[in-house]
Amino acid sequence: MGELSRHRVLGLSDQQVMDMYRFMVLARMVDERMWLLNRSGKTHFVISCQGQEGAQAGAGLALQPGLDFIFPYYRDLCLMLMLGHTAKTELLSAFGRAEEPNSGGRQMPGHYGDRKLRIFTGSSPVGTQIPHAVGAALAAKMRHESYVSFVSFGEGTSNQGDFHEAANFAGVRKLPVVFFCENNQYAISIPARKELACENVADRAVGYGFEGIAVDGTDPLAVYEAVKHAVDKARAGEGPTLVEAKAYRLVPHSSDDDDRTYRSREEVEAAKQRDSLIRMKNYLTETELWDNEKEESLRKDLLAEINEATTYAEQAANPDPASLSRYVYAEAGDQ
Amino acid sequence: MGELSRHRVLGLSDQQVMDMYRFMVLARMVDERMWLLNRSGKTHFVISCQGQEGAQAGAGLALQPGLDFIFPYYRDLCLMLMLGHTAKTELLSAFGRAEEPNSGGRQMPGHYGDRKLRIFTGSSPVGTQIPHAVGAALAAKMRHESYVSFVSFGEGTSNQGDFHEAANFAGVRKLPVVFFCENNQYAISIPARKELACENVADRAVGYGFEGIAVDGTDPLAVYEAVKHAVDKARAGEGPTLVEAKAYRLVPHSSDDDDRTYRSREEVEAAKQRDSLIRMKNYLTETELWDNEKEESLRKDLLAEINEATTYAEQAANPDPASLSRYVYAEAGDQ
Amino acid sequence: MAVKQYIDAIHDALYEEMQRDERVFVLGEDVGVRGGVFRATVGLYETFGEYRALDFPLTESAIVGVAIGAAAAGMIPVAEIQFADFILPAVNQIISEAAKIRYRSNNEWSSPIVIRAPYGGGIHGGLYHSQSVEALFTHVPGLKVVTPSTPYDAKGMLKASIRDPDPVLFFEHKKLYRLLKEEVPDEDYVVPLGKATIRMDGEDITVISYGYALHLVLEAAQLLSQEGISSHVLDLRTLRPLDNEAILTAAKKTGKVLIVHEDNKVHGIGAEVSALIAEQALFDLDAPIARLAGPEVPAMPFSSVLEREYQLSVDKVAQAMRSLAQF
Amino acid sequence: MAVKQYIDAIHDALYEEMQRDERVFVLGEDVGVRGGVFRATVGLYETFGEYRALDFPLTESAIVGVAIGAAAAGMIPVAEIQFADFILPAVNQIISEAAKIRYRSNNEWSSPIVIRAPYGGGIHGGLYHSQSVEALFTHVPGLKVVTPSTPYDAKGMLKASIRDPDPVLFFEHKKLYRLLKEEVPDEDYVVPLGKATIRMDGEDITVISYGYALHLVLEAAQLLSQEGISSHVLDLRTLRPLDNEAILTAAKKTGKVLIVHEDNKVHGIGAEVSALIAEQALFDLDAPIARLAGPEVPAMPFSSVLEREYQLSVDKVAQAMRSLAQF
Ligand SMILES: Cc1ncc(C[n+]2csc(CCOP(=O)(O)OP(=O)(O)O)c2C)c(N)n1
Ligand SMILES: Cc1ncc(C[n+]2csc(CCOP(=O)(O)OP(=O)(O)O)c2C)c(N)n1
Ligand SMILES: [Mg+2]
Ligand SMILES: [Mg+2]
Repeated sequence: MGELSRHRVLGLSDQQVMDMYRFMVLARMVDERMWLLNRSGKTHFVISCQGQEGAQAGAGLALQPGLDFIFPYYRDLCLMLMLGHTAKTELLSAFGRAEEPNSGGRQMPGHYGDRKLRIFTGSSPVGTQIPHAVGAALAAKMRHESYVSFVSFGEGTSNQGDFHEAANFAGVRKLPVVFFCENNQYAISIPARKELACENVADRAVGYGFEGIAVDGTDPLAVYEAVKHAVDKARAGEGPTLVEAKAYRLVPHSSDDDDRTYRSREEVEAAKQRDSLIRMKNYLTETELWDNEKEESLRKDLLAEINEATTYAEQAANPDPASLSRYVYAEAGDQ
Repeated sequence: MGELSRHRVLGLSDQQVMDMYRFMVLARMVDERMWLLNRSGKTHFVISCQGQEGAQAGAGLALQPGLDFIFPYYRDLCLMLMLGHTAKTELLSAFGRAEEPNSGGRQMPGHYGDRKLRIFTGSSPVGTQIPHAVGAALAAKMRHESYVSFVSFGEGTSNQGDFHEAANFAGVRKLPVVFFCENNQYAISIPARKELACENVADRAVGYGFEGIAVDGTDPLAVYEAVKHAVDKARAGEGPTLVEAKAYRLVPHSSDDDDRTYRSREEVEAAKQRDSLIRMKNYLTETELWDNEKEESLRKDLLAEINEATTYAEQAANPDPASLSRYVYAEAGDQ
Repeated sequence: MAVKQYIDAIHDALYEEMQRDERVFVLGEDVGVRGGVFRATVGLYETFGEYRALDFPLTESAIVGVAIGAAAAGMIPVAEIQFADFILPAVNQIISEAAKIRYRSNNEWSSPIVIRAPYGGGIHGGLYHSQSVEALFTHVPGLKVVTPSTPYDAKGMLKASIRDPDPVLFFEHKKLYRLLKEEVPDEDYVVPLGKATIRMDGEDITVISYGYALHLVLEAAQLLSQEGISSHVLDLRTLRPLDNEAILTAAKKTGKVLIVHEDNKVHGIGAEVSALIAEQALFDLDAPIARLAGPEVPAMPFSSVLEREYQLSVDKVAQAMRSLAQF
Repeated sequence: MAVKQYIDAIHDALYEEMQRDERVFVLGEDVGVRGGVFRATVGLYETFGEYRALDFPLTESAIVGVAIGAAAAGMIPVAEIQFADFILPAVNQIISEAAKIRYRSNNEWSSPIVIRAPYGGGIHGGLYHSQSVEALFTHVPGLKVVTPSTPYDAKGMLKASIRDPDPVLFFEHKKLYRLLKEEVPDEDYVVPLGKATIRMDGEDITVISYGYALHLVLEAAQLLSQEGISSHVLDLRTLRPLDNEAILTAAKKTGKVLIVHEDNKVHGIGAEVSALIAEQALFDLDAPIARLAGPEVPAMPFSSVLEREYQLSVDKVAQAMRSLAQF
């Protein structure tokens, strides 16, 4: 069993890896539902996590929900589910309903945020969240608090000035922050080789005086190991780490994109063979934690959950138009 | 003589190394004159090259004046002199006179620019010139022209987003550009270890997929070798190089600074012992190209030149106040 | 003459200018192989090659900075910012650099670049794919800011911008891309920058607008004409430099002025137009100078309900015009 | 009460707020060991330690971005931008982020940060150490923009800014730092944001200004009073939100309005002030609304001759006031 009990070696229980897999499947199924709703004209926009579930599941398991400060990006559906969001919250968001926790319908889907879970509000201009994460890490160091800052972003975004400036400062002050680059090989239509000339995004860490780790992002356990190492290190006061999870974006950039204009179907098909969901299922099966029956029942349960969430979200109330002008500035009673 | 004929090994003639030294001394003396004028209340501002002459002399000799596009920064007095500016042009600039070639008195001293020498106009916000240099290199590649872009900046500036973004693009497209970082150990009061956590700025190059070279910036021949290598490589179509010249800023940041508030006199004194002027003079003396007599006569000649330039500049005309509104946009006849 | 959409007009202007002058090239995110996320640059990669339809990494400051450097070396770059909202990382390069290069070099160097960016809301783009950013740049000497509202103008003004020796910000309202078609000449023409144009001649009120809002104004004016109110409608087209003469003439014509724009009101474009009139045509006025603009909130929300609430509409515009007429 | 310069008032406000609330800290280039290039933060490093007087690498976007993140985690950061001219690399963090965080999170998160920056010219700073940048931010909902003109206000408004739950841009005119002294209370006080104040009561003309220009206006008003012209002078103090009521009241008082600022005119602060009056007090006016402002050039040149030509002066201001009075 040596090779097969990798998760035990990593200190993970059987239940934990099965949960991880559950979240990956849930994320995939919610994501697919969002596309269906979009294609049937019911929602305006989808941006997907498909192909990055394994990377996010590995990272999510290494974090302490509610303690650590999270600065996610728009593909982090699976990560959000692991931290406490649900099919329902994200479907509410897809419809832009008042009740959705990210923004009360103000922002596009995928623009996460939730104060009670310490998930900071995100925007669309890429990379702006990276200095925010470093700022929260600075606050942790200043007040000797035990949380870690975790920030994710795409490989294209690692070219933005904000990444560089934030990583540099984090390195100088040895702040408790984990930079998590989800390298899905594309920035919309631009392949990684036209976005950056270095071998690994992780190679950039040396320029900031801290460790960089490139890891197979389709292997959730490997990602868990790398992120756990980074989180532990940060919590121990030993500074930042840049973890790069190499994956592939299995679907178009968003519901407004047509990826046939810039990449071949063969390339996409080949990537689908390396889907982290398949890999994880195989792993669970090989470790005898899983079988077809469990798979079927899982998918049935999740489908019911998603159907219910969809119905709920579809019928949920829109924001009150009169609320448009609220919360530009603090109102009496806010702090 | 083996060790002593380093410049011959590098393909430099005796005259060339003596010229190099001459420019270093000229730069130092012009710089000192600028401080004198400022301290006597005649000019408003000085920003110095002192401590970086050797680095600039080495780089300057590796460039082709008038062919290569130059994007200097405010400490590049010695480099400017090597490319064609004179004591007179820079003293005119110190007084903000109409005739000075950089800006006709519009900009502070040290804000270089000269179209006929292909020296692009610089500004104060640090780092903005780095993408400009990459843009000129892009144009060279697009039109198969043989010039190289050369851009210089401080180590503090290498933390700006513009450095990162520009270097990244240059790496992706293998553009003919040389990034020249003059690491003088300080960004105003902030020592390098609080500006960046990497060992060498040059280490950042790996993150952009090209070569980085750290070199002793007080050794003009070593700098020449590194920059020549970079320039040749760029001209041969083999892409960018980041050369870091390690030096020390021997004087306060500018005439508005008081460096006693943040660094010890001992530290500064120790650095003065490693002054590139001393080193170069010793080298020339050891190679028997130089002696005290030559030194004296050089300094006498330069002093006369600088005195004359000072008198000229002091008496030169100011810009016409009516010219204030000119050249906001192209005027009839411009292109 | 061919009937063209706004987006086609943009595309054609790029294509023709690239044909005409080999110094012209486009750069930006996804402008090459993909032909742009709005398809404005489609086919340029195939016709002009990888460098003249240059896919650029996701770095707006470098897009503009590299354009400036390429222009310094003799090229004529047309940079695309994928959405106007994402121009903000490039503000330093635009305002500190492009705008000041001619001035600071005493006319030795210049920055003949164009920066195109789709702006405006109403396409379910949420807070960051709907913004109007023109007012961040109209204050800045050294820049030109243009916002054409028709296919004809879009093509003619983009050509004028590319041929302009100074930096031009060229803002294209996303709602206009496929909203209307009109005849656009096949032969080469330019529409000069800095000139407003009268879109409707009228007697009772003057309405000054630009971009997508202009079309709401024109529709509202049709409505009001049935109520016997005659509107004089001026399309600013260029926001810097403003066409002061045209504004003053239009204001004086009716003595009642309403300025309409999608962007929020306070310190917005309407403020300068109003101030200009208040400074130079005050005694020609028969009513306070009115402004109708977006609300004072950070940006247009995603929820359809909130988006609708944010936006101008023919109704809202007609109501403001009616009030002014009745003043 | 002690007599203080403007720069001391700034320093004292920082010191006292850091004493009062340990969440408050300053960050920026050279604000620690060096105590700031203008010495506004001198001694804070020694008193509050390396982290609460935090020397930051030369990266403005990160200074603001890190401040936002630290604020999200409960701190109250006061960021210094060394010169206002260098705020431009941080515009994306200020406008896309700080300004929109409360709104986009539906009031869950906020951005209680202050960004201090010395602005304005007349100190031989050339094109990039003299700019007025306030008009780039006053249009943006979600931000507050303040420009105190006296030591008393500087201290009270900086304290108010630090205690404000939203992002505040706090612009300090460099010429004011050591220009004048006045009595500043030792006990804690705040001057509320968003409130203008009357600096001189008068009957003939209303002059609206802020910052260093206000002092030129006050000097000119003294001059004119000897000529029998009585000036009513309003100091805006806060540029966003404007104190509409105070502006309208001041305008109506004399019916003749001149707005004066150092920054260039077109699409500047004066435009909104004028437009507001033209919209809500038009029939109280006896003269066109006048504006006196900096010239339409990219920035203030270095040469003393050009710098002088660029700048406002008591003479230029008096002349504009005189013309208005005589209208
Ligand atoms: C500053 C900015 N510029 C442009 C965009 C438009 N845009 C959205 S996502 C994207 C590509 C992002 O690529 P990457 O960082 O690799 O993330 P991925 O989408 O591949 O996960 C672009 C260009 C944006 N959101 N922000
Ligand atoms: C964007 C910007 N921020 C701040 C400044 C103010 N400033 C001028 S030089 C300088 C330090 C530069 O350090 P470095 O890059 O190491 O160059 P050095 O002066 O040491 O040669 C600073 C902070 C500036 N000019 N531009
Ligand atoms: Mg990607
Ligand atoms: Mg330095």
